[in-house]
Amino acid sequence: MFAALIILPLVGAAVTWLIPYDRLRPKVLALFAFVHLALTIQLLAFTPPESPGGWFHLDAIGKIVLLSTSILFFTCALYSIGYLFYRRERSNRVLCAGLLVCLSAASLVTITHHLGLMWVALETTTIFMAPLIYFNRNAHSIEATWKYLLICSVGVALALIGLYFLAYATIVARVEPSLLLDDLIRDAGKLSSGWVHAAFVFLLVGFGTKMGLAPLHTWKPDAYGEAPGLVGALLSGGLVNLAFLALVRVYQLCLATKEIVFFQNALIAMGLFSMIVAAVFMARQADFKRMLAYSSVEHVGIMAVALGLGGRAIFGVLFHVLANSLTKGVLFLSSGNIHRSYNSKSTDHVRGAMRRLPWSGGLFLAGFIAITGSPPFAPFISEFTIISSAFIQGRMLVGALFLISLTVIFIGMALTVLPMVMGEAPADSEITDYRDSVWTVGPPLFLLLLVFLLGIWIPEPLMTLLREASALLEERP
Amino acid sequence: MYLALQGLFDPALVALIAALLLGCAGIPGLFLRKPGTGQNIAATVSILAALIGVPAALQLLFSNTTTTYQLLWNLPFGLCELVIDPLSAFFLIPVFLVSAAGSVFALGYWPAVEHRATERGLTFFYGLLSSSIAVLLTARNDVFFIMVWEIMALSAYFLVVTEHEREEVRRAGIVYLIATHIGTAALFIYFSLLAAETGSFTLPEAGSLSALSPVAAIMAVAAFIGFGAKAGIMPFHVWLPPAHANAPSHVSALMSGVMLKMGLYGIFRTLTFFHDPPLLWGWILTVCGISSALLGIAFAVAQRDVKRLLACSSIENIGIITTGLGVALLGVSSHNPTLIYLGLAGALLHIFNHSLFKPLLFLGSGVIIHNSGTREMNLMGGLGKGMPRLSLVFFVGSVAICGIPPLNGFVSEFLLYLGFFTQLKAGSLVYLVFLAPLLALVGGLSVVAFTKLYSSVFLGTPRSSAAAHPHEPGGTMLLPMAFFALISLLIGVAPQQALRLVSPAITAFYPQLSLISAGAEYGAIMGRLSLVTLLILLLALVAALLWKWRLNKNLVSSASTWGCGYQRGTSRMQYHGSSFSELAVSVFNGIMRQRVERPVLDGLFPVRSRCIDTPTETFLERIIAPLFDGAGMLFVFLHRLQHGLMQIYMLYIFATLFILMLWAN
Amino acid sequence: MTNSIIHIFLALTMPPLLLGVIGKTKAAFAGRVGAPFLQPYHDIIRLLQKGSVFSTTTTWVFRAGPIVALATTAVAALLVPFGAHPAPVSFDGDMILYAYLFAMGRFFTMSAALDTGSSFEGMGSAREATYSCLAEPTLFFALITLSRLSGTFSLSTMLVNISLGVWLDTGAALLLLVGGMFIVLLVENCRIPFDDPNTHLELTMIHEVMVLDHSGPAFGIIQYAAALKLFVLGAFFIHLALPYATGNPLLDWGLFIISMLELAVVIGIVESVMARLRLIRIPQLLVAATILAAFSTLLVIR
Amino acid sequence: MFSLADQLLVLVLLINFISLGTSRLIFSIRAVAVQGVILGILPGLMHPFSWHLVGITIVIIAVKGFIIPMLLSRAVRSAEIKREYEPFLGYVPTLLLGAIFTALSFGFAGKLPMLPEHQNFMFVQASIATLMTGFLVLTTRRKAISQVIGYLVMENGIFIFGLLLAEAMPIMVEAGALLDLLVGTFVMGIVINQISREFSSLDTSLLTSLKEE
Repeated sequence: MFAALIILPLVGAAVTWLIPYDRLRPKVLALFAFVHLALTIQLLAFTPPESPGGWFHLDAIGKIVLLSTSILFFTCALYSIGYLFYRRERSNRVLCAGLLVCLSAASLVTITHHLGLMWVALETTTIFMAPLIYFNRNAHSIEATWKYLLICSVGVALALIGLYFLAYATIVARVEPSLLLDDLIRDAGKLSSGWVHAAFVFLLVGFGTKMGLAPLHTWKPDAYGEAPGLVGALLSGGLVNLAFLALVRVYQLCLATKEIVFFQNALIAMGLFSMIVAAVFMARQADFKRMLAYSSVEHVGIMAVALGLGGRAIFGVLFHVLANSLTKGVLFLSSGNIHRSYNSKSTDHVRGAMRRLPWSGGLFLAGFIAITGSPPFAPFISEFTIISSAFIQGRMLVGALFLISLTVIFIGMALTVLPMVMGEAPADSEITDYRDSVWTVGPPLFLLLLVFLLGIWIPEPLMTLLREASALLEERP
Repeated sequence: MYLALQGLFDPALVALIAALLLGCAGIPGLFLRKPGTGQNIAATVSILAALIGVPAALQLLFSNTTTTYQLLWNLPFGLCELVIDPLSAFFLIPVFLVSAAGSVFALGYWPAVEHRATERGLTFFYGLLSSSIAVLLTARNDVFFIMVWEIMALSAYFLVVTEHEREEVRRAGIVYLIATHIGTAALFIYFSLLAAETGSFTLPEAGSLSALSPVAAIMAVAAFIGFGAKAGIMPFHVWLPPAHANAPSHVSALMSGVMLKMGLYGIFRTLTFFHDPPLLWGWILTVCGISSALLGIAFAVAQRDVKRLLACSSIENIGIITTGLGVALLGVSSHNPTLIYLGLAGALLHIFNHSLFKPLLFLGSGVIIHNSGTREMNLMGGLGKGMPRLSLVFFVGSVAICGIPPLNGFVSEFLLYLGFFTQLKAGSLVYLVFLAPLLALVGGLSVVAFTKLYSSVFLGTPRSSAAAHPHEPGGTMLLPMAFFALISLLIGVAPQQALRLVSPAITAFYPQLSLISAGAEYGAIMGRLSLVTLLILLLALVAALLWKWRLNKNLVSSASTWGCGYQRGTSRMQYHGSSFSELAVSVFNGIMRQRVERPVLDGLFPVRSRCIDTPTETFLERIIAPLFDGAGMLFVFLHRLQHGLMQIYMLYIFATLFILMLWAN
Repeated sequence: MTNSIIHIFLALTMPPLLLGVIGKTKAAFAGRVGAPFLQPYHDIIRLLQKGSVFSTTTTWVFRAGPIVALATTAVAALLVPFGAHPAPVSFDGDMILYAYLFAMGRFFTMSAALDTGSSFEGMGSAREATYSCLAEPTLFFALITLSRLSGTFSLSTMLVNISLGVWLDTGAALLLLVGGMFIVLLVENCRIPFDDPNTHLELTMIHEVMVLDHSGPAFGIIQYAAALKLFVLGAFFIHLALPYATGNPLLDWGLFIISMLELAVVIGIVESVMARLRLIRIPQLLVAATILAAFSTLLVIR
Repeated sequence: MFSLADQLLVLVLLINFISLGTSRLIFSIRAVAVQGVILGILPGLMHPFSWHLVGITIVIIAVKGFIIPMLLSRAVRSAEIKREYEPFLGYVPTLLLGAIFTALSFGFAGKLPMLPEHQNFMFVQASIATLMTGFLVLTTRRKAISQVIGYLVMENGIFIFGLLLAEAMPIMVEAGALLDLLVGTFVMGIVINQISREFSSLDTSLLTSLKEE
């Protein structure tokens, strides 16, 4: 079962690599994505027991991340059918194959409980994303790729040495040396705090870089800005969650060792800092894709703060993982359409999108409203849970800073987005051959519907899933 | 029909159904191809909603019952109760009235055939706004409340930016959206703290919280900011004039007539939670209220734009209501039933009144603007001849909003005055009485403002070719206004009935109050008042008949207006709005500022030139805009941190690692 | 009952006489014989018999003006006690109605003036609007003081309550009040030094310029309403200024009439010894009046 | 045999300073190659003989010592760059910083508990110091090539630490490290070639067009 989840996309990658027709590839991609989604749902419904040796174990947290990734990937695959039709000028072989390899690695991250293996998978995603960011093959995209690659590799390297520290801690503690999460949690009490501290710091910085917490986020705006819309969606809705999952694993470990307070405070500090940075950089942003990148920085900040807060906020953050990735999908895909239609990312040129592209413009506006935490959309539920739990825990300052930066972000984003979608398109704006079609509008619309439904009604299975997951992250005195 | 319903359903259910109907009113139009059908459906549905909703609300109000329903939801925030108590019921009545009136008005005002692009969205969001307001009044779960609240705010935003191809409209929309979002952020804090206090996400029972803890103080501040921003209490009013001025008129009517009141409802609701509120709260409300009233009407006097004037007067009326609420709160703190009764009665009745005459005026302004093709008062004039009926109803509205007998505005202000005066005897809050002259000043200024509005629109001769050929609006546009005018008059001549309307809401707000005595006492006074009012009307009638008789006896001729010897008077020589208010503005200079561009006249025969005076948005232009610009500059400066140079990014990572290491050990 | 009848009778008949007295006094100061006391009656009756000219610009608003002015003033007349006798109509809070009745009349007269589209009348109503909204607070401060002194909320009681005894207790406050109210009296009835009904330069008028276009019966009604207004406010004023009463009803009526006439004479004297103020000065004087009244209020409630 | 390993570690540290100090790219590439070879030998010194060990050693020496350096020097030749001109930080300050960080790393390692058999060797010190050296190169050098070199030095540092776990850990982690190194460098090699084709230079200060204005 687990093997299928990993192998299937790899097979898909091979197939798409071999297919010679550019028109056919996206359809194959979508097909495999669909099968993967089906497989995922199957796995969620009937979860197999953990594999012997405990390397593969799909727990509730992993399920949530897997589900969100799979849904998002499927939608992006569908979208690619419509999108790549407008990008016939270049071959999409690398794109499609790379996407599927990433999917495989991502699935691996979600189902493994072996930190080393998880690390390998993360590194694989990092590397295979690079050519996708370089899809446009121009000076800007190469620069973005270069920065993304180097910064993320350094980050992942730091994470690796963090893992080594952890391993060495086990050796020093004379317990069975292992990087299996369950063993580590079991022996956590015995580990020497010096190594554990060092490990946590390196892991936080390492995975934080991958996740894009400020000030480790510097690759994000460039990569998101230059990558095609659907790659951006996968970066901000998929990879971010994987890195977050890694952090969550570390968090579980911290819960077992008694070093949790430091880790929580560090998370809260970095999270708030990320939100503030996002607020600062979103104001007067001249490029709407970069703006979305900073919005992603904001949301990883939210996740970090929530994780640090613990308590009810855990439920919020786990729901936010899902809500954020779906909403980001809506935003990136619709912004991709707008980019196609105006052939510009500059907010000075893009005006009156609602008139020119009623669907994409509307979706972009709706996505903005959703991502800024307005009901009746899913992010509101998660964000309000987090805020309220901050106040209920009596951490007024955290709550206040959180809210203030949310408000500033809203203002900055509104001042950028509303002029884009409202009004009339400027007379001199370029007219391209892009038109809204079922294939380009359907996927983001589907995501928006999901976001809306989750905003007013959380299905019972998902609810239980979230409950189990947050139970895993409870602090036990 | 009402009796039938009574037999069939529980009125609370009926009210909820009506609210849902409003929400669905606009949906069919989204899918129907033929323009106009959707609009008709929407109008019919909302009339139906009003027909079943208003009697239901009235019954709930008078039977003084509280009904609870359970909304089936599984969001992780506890139970979601929908409760209708007399207070909610009281606020519900205007919702149904105004939304129905507005959607009927829209048939003539925003016909689908002329506005194919915008009509669907407009109708849909109009229904959504009305419905969300109605549901909001029943929400008793923090999160559900915020959700409905935000839906209300957002649909209002989409209504405001209906004509978003105009720069001005977009700007107004953004200002509104930002203001309301800041308010919502404050509400996040408020409701989170509330949840922290009560331990659940259900709104607390009346009087269950102590007002003395520091947390309560924070809550109060947050609630005041959050709800005040919606109500448009100074200094949170900046969004109000541009938003109301740029929205389609029936939307302005709904916003000003009903949506603003939701902010007040929030404050009412919040106050019910606390027992023994400190005097300070009452004073803060009172002072903010009266200053909003004064400044609001002062701005109104200075305006040149019909709808901005009306919007500013909304600030004034909200201020008056807030004053009443503050007075009542002072009464609560000082255990003074008379004060509570009079303050609340005044406030609630004024809420009701304002939701009658303000929509009337806004709808009227819509017709006016439609006819004269501008919002600029100084270019209008003489419309009264072309449309006498509209002129009549608009006149009624203007008189009512000035708080002049024999109309309803006077009744509510009368109660407030009584409240102030009673303190002369009671003594503990003697200085409250100084509000009376201030309120009188507000009244005087509003007379200036509305004589200006009415006269420069309807009286005299047209000041521009645009306004030259008015034609009477159709029945669908006139009827709603006539309806409002009628009710205003009825309340004016039968105030004791109006008092019966608000009494249950008062008990709901302050159950301890022994209404029987107070209610009876002031009911009697209202009786006398109504007699005198009737007497006025009677005398006027007599005088009119007498005069008519004289006129029939003597010969009547007509000539052009006496120009004091100058024969060639043109319409441009008339006093227009700005010249009418110029004296008042100059007297109250400082409160209301005008940017005046005076021409330099030189020589014996100066060349033709013009003098332009524009009222300024003091708060927005002098405080808020600079603030935002400053923040923007700072942020843009900070953008340099994203320098583009890889090595520096590496340094960031490095530094983070280092700092965390130091922190860890 | 009889008192009420006398009250109404006086209200109906006496007002023009005051105008006559004022005119006579001014004439005496100017060393002229002057028009007979009953001249105003003749004027009004003659006007009522004249035909009328309506400007083609005007609508029903123009016609409504005089009627409402009359009606409101008449009702106000029913609310004010004459001399020691309580008013026929009185209830708690009627003083507020009293104040707002004038506002109502003003609203209609101003609209009527603006209905003609004449720049002069517009000018007049602009001034009327501004000054009256400055005069409003003064009246309310007066009402507060009176209500505080009497402990009641009804004009009759609070005015009748003022007596020499009260003067002895709170003389200072009442003195300030008299000052303020006298200014209000002059402003509201557009007398010199604030306004000059008999001037011939429309530019300097306030109230008279508003009624330029009214003719015949309408103008008669306006004249009568103006006189009635003077009478009503005067009746209010003499309660403060000349609060003497004997127990005997008839004697009290006599006293009332006499003191009204005294008031008319005083106004006449003021008009003849003072010149009209510059329009710029008027708001300042009004604010001064407000301050006087406010001080008196402070004196009584502290 | 551990003592010999220790002396080799000293050599590694020296190479760190060389890579910090030199301006000639080819030379620093060679230095890193040598470092790689040494790292390749180290496991052999620490553990008893086994074929698996031999395999590991060969692979490491091949990759770190020959393949990657060849790639890099080809890139250098194709871009015709000889030296690292005007780095962001001069050589002397960099060397000083390097010294400071080495000292710090010794302090850091001193605070951490070790296994007795590792007690008096300086694996941890060397690894942290190398890591920091890599960081220094990454932050102070202008050429893309030097940045890759910095990354490689970092990897070496991590590898040194890995040696401590060699027998305890499943082979997977080292394999992972190697794979990551390999693929990472390959991809970076490709990207670098792209860069030099796009900009006909490897000066990263040309790669600063993406930033906030």
